[in-house]
Amino acid sequence: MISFPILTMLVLVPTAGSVLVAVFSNRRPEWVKLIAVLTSVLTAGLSIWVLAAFDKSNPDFQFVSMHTWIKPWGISWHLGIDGISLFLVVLTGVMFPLVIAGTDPHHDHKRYLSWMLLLEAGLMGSFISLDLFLFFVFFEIVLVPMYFLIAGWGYEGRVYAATKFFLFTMVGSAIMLVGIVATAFIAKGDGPLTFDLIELAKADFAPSTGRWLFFAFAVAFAVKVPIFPLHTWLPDAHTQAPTGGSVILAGVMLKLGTYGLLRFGVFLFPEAARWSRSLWLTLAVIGIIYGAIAATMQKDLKRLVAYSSVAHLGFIVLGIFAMTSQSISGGVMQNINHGVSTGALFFLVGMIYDRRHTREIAELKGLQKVAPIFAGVFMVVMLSSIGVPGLNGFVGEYLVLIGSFLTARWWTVVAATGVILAALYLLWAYQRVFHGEPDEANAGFPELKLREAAVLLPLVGVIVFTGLYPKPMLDRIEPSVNRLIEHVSEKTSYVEPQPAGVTP
Amino acid sequence: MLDVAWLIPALPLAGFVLILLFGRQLGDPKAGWLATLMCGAAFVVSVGAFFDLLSKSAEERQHISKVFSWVPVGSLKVDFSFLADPLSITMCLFVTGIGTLIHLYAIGYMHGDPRFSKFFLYLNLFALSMLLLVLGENMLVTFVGWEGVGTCSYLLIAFWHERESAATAGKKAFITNRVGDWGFMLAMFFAFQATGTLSYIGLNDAASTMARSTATAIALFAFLGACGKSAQLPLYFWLPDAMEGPTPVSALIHAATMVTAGVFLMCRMSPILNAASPYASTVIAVIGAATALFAATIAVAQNDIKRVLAYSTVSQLGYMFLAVGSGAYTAAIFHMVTHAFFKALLFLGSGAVIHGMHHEQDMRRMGALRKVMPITAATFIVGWLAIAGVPPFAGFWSKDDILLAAWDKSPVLWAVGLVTALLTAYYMTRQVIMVFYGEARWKDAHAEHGAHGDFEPHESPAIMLVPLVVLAGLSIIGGGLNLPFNAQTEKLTLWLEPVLGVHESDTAKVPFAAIATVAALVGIIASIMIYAKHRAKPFEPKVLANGWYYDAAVSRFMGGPGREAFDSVAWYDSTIVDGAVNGVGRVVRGTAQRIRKVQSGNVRNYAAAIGVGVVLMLAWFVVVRGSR
Amino acid sequence: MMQLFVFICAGLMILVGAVGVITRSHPVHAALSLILTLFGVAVLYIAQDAQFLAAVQVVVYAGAIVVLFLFVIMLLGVDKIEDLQIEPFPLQRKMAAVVGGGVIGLIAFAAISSRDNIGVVKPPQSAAVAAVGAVDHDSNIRSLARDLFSDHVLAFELTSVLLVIAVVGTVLLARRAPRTPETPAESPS
Amino acid sequence: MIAADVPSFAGPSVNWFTLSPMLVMLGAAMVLLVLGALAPRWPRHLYALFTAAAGLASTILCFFLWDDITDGGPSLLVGNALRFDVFTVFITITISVAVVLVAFVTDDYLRREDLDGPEVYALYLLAAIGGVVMGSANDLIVLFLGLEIMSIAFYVMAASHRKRIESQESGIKYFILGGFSSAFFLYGIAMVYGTAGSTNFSRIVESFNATVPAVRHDAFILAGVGLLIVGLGFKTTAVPFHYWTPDVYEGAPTPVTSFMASVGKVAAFGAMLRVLIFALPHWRDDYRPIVWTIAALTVVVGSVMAVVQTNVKRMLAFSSVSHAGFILVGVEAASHRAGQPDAGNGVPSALLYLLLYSVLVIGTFSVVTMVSRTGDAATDLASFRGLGRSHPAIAMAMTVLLLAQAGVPLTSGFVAKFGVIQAAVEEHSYAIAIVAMVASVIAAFLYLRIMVSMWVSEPETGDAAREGIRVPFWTGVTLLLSVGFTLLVGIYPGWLIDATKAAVAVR
Amino acid sequence: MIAAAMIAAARPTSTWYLVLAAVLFGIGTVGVLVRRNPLIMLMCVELMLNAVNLSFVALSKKLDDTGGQTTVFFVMVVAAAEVVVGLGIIVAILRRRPSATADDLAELKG
Repeated sequence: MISFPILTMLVLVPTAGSVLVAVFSNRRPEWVKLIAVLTSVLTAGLSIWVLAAFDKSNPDFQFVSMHTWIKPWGISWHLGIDGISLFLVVLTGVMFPLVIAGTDPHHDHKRYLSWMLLLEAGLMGSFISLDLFLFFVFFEIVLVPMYFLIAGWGYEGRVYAATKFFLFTMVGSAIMLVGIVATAFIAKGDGPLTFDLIELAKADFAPSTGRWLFFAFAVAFAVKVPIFPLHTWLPDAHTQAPTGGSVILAGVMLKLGTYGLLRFGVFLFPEAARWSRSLWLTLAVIGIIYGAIAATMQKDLKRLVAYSSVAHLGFIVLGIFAMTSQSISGGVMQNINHGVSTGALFFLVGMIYDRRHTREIAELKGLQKVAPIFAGVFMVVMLSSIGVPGLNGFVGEYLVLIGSFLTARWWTVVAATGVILAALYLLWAYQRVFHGEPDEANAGFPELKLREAAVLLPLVGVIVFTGLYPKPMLDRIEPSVNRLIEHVSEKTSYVEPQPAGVTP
Repeated sequence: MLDVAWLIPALPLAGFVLILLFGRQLGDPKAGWLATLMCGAAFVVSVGAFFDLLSKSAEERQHISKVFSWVPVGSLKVDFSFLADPLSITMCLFVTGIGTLIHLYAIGYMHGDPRFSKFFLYLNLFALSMLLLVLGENMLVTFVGWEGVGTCSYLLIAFWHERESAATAGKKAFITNRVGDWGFMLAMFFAFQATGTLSYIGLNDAASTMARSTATAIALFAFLGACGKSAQLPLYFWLPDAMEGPTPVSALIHAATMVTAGVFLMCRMSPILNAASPYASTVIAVIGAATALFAATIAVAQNDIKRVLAYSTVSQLGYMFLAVGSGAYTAAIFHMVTHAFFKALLFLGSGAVIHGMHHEQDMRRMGALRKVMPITAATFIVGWLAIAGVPPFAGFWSKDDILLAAWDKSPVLWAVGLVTALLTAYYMTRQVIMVFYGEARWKDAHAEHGAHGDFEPHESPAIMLVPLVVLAGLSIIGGGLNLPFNAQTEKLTLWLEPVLGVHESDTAKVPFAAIATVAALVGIIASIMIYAKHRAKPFEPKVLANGWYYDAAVSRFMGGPGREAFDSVAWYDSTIVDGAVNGVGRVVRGTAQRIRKVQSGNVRNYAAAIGVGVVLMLAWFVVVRGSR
Repeated sequence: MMQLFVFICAGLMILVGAVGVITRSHPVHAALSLILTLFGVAVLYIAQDAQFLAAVQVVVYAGAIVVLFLFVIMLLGVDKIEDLQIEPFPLQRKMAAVVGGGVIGLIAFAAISSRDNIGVVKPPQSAAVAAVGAVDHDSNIRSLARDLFSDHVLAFELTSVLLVIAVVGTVLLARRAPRTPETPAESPS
Repeated sequence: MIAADVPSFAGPSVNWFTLSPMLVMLGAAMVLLVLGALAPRWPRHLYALFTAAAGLASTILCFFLWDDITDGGPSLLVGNALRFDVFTVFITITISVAVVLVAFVTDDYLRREDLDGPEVYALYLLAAIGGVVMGSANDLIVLFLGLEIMSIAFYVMAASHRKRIESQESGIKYFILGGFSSAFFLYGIAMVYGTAGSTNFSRIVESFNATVPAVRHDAFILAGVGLLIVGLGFKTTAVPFHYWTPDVYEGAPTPVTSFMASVGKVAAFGAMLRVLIFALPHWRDDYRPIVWTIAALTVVVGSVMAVVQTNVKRMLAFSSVSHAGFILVGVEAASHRAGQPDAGNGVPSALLYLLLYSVLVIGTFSVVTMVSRTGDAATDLASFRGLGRSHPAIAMAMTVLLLAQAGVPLTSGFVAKFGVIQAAVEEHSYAIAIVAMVASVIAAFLYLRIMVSMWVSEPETGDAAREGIRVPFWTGVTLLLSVGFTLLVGIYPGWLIDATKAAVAVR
Repeated sequence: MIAAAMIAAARPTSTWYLVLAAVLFGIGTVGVLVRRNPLIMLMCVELMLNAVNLSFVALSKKLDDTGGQTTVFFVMVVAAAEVVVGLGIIVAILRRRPSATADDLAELKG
């Protein structure tokens, strides 16, 4: 624990940057850009610092900073980070500089950057806040910049997509808000009112109550994840959003859902989570298969990637509710992996769009011949998304599956087929886009530019490194996951099953 | 040398990295040489390791070198470590050995290709993955190699990706393999749940106490994986298409090494198979035999020089699984090795032919090539004799072992094997005749095919011939590895015994050997009668030419009902699910529009509405509440 | 006996007048029927010992207010006959019937059902009012006055504010728009 | 008669200082009228500043009064006609602040529309007095008079734009319906009076503490309660008594609309709380289901109807209906504890909502005022197109205010909603809480529509092109203040919440 | 004789007044709903107020309390003020659009 309020800085720095950009004169665009890049890089630096200073032996929350905020409602500015949120914070920190530096809104740079930084602040906040009210504040505030990013800088159907996204998510959070308040008041008893996560987690809810509350939370997160059948906002939003928006949306924002399910759903209401697990497992598996099949049939490359997210996130949900240390760790890790590889995919699709001004798969052909390096990078990212061993996508997926197999065998057996389908839709798309002889429209397809390479290089690096050597990550994730599972075991009769021949 | 067993995969890795970084600068042919060098170095190290192992006593021939702790989560502790034991080292030896030869050959074959360096990049990557596969200490490391080779084969089949057929073939191979991988994964899951470990040693130790049902599950799912990788029924159909790749690839990946991974895996897990017997082993044996016969019948009617070999590969792999199923693991490995020799030889030979014929692959356009390319012809003929099972060539001995084991399992299997042997001899003879004997049909054919001017088939450069000769030699003497005269001559069996155990059988060997030989000869003679002497019409029905329409049926299903099903899901998503969402919005608007009519702007209507409200209010208070 | 007679007569005046207000198609007639009602109400005030209110009723209502109505009618010449046969909104009359019937029925029911409860709670006489002997004949005005200036003095003051608003309001509304020509208000109706 | 036998008469003692806010505003109103009559050449904007000054003065005075109460505790004024407690003071402050803000906007408006006279300001002040009386009344008659004062002022103000037929139409509509509903309200008073023997809250409570349940459940007084709710429901724009709202809000001059939406609502809800919670606690189980139903209807209908509007003023009118629904949720929560020493969070949350919403709505309408341009006609959605390009600052301010109305965190709107929801949940009325929240999502769609047309849509070539938008100084000030307040409270609401809790802490 | 006695016995109680008031009130309500001339609507509102006044007086009699009468006094003032303002508005409108009925004033709707 260090005295410097680094987590608070993680929120404040981007906020300050956003305001600065907003008020900065419009006549000096290059300065505006510079400020934005610097703030985001600074934030990234801070997050890396957190990663470095993180004590992996300590499963509890670290860097905690706690200040009373709204006294009469027992709300406090309570930030903390543990293995589950650590890498999400780092991911957020790293993604934004890439997006800000690497993508180009074609108009109104100033407002775009300002929204971006605000978005970063919101996301950071939601990942590190340990107060339900505070979390909700960030969770909601995130919608606004994203709404404006989609509606302001998106493609043809942007307003529809943005509105759909906003309202869809808001319905969920509306119900969650009631859930949050109810939780606080029911847990309160005679004591003082508090929204503090750790305090509330100590409370015991009557099963029926706990289940209602859990669902109030779960709906909001299910929308965010998204879990079938609440996913239909996602393809539109991802497709219509500008490249940067899609990257953040897929790379970071969806994780709010899975993270929330883990941190607030399972942690606060273990009994309810256990009780309803079969529902969630089923939905997760449906999501995996359904998303993959829907992705296969898309004619729009970006839409295809969007649907692939539905499938990938399904794995995470499966892992969370299978509730073994492997599956949950795998899920947490898959959060990051999906963030990196799908983020990279959206980058690449965006680059294709910038070059060809179309996302139609049918319009593209034989790009590998004219742009081999571009194709190579795409290939690597794609393979990681397919889950080929040696790349990051595999590790998370594999851990989820092998862990889930212990508690949810048949769901896992079905879910594993998603691995086949992933290969199907991605390879098919790749063949249609990159293989074959390029027609004259694609013959002039430019090769990967230096700036683009600079953006993609770190992502590819992470993809390969994590794939080959996930241990450092797992070492930091696992203790917190185990603590969570112990918490569940304390609250319920649940005992984490161990494979035969292993003494827990 | 064992302590540095990690060098074996590390060297190709180094090659991979170097070519990745400097491939373009090195270019043609330096990149090729570099790759070959690395592969060769790996071979040298393997040899060293082999002798280290040899120097130890049979029990201690097992060395685990841990590189780093890989995926440690809870009770799942997987290290990235290698297991050097007779089996894996044997595999290493012939993988790296043959690999090197084929690298060498490829330098010549790929000469002048625009993506020359990339080809060797992939080749080294393949070598790396294959070595991980065989050296893996646990199923997960093997799986990495397993998927790695799959990916490489995808990349290499689709190497000439401008060709639509090549791209499709690559995709097909990958996805079909994925189906197998699904089985492999489930096998791992079952294994983990049953034993809490994934390391082979742990598993095989646990096998003795394992419930038969569990063992069967593991074995069968693993076998599903093997079917994908080793092109067994029902997942074989990707292999013939894989011939779209450059011939060295076909030789290395789709004949000698990768496709045998399935057999290797089965042998690796032999204790579990034993624990799962009889069910699992029977299934394996039956499927193996069936595949062998099935593929052989198809090969009879192929005209593409490489497709014949492809089907024969499938058929030979079936042999190996027959052996595995019959519990004769050593026989399987033995045949794997000899097959690697002569099948690689045959493929390289065909490659040389194709190369000399300017990428003509249709055997009906060949003939009498022995005059223009004598060395190729000679070596090819050696390979032919070897695969046909003519003593004393390598194939004879290994095939004999398998048939023997099959007899112990069940005479039916043996019979199937025998017929297959006959057919093999038959179609291989047919190929040799069509390519190297008879009249030169290419003379009149060259007009229409894209060759420049009037062309003359020519012998390949030395760099391509050297591997041919070496392999030919090996195909001749390969049988020496495991001569069934007495216990001492069965070197391979002794060598592998600590890992695979021995398959003792008291059946008399000689009569079976005789029968097998006769069968082979019958096949050969029949073929000669038909194709050389034209005593009878060639028997090449369409159904066989089209591989019993199996592949066609699969593709038609995928393109037809399968696709429609997928489309319907997409439709459902966009119409029903999303429609429901938009429906809510529409409902809200609709209601609002209806209520708007009440908001008519007319004071009296408003007053009336208020009045109604008042009446309702009074009714509640006076009637409902006031009645108490 | 007497009260009954008075009640019936006054009641008839009131109801006839009221019905007249809502049924006479000519505004002037309606206004005149209103006067009838107001007088009837005044009579009942007297019957209930509210002499002062009766006076005010006659003066203010019948005198001032209705006159004001008539004046406006004449001034603007809006004394055009309103045809009560046609009703543009088919539902309107039905609803009116329901509402009227409902209100009358429910309130009357309430009043009758709870006749015993009304007056159970006797209000404590405020000191000022108590000082006036109830028997005193002109007690009504006095007690009213005392009540007005003791308990309800604030209300009384507030009425002044009310009247100020009335004045200011009429001034504001009555003032003609300055020089700028009025925008033609022939909006389709 | 001679004064001899007349016992000496002593009127009720009056603590003038406690009435000072009202007196200040009354005085100011008079001064304005006199000035308007005597010195017509007086520079116009001084009227506005004078009015604002009066409002400010009463606000400041309120803080002193607040201290008095915290020291001396609450009390009853002028013959128990008024309640003098923090509730009163809070309402007074809210109303005074609204007066100040609206006065600023009105000044620029009147000059742009070339409407004259201090009368409007006088009416503001007088209406404000009426509102204060409503919020602090301890007697149904007084409350009624306050209500009439405010309403009549509103009728006049609504009709005060002589150049717009819509203005007058809205005036007459409001007038007729207003009179209609206040007749019901009055009838309600009569019934309560009949059974309780008095119109004074204190006496009502006392007498019914004494009487037997039979009397308490007597149909006559229940009918009275019902009719009181009708009257109050009309003023609080509760469904099904809300029909006048959109028409009047759309027709009335925009600043007046904002005045109605703020002061009108504050006063009406103040009155409603006074009547239901303070005067009629014995019937809480009787009227709670009604309040519940009305609240649910109001949020839903308000939000749903707002979605299909094309005129921004109408949209905001319906949205204010749905906000009223939210406040009703707070009232519902309060009604659980009516008459109990521990009042719970219902009343505070409602008060908080009222204050925050008033500021919000005034800010929002000040933008509408600017955009509506001369003639006050350009209020349809199209006239907001491209505002983000032409006037980014205004558009940004409007965006903040709209987000606040949508209840996005870090704005006062969220604090308000959260408070209400919290109160409801504390009383276990989960259903109404969820209904309200979901309805607020529907309403959010409408705010999004406005934002989209400001930021995304291209500016139309029409009136927008012909006459640009002028940003007068004082309107800008108002906007700035309201936005600042919105964000300040959104980020740091603690002090305000404490204040509202104090409003019921002492009884 | 007996009938006369009965009639003599029947004295109008306050309830009679209340019911009468209720009827008057109802008629007023109906009037507002059916009449189109704003002036007459205003008159109908006056009817309603009078009904309330009547009940106030009756109740104050029954309670023997002057408060009710005081209230009536205030109501009259209110009524006067309302009428004045109301007529003001009506005049302002009719000046512009003579013979405008309540139904014609429906520009604002939806």
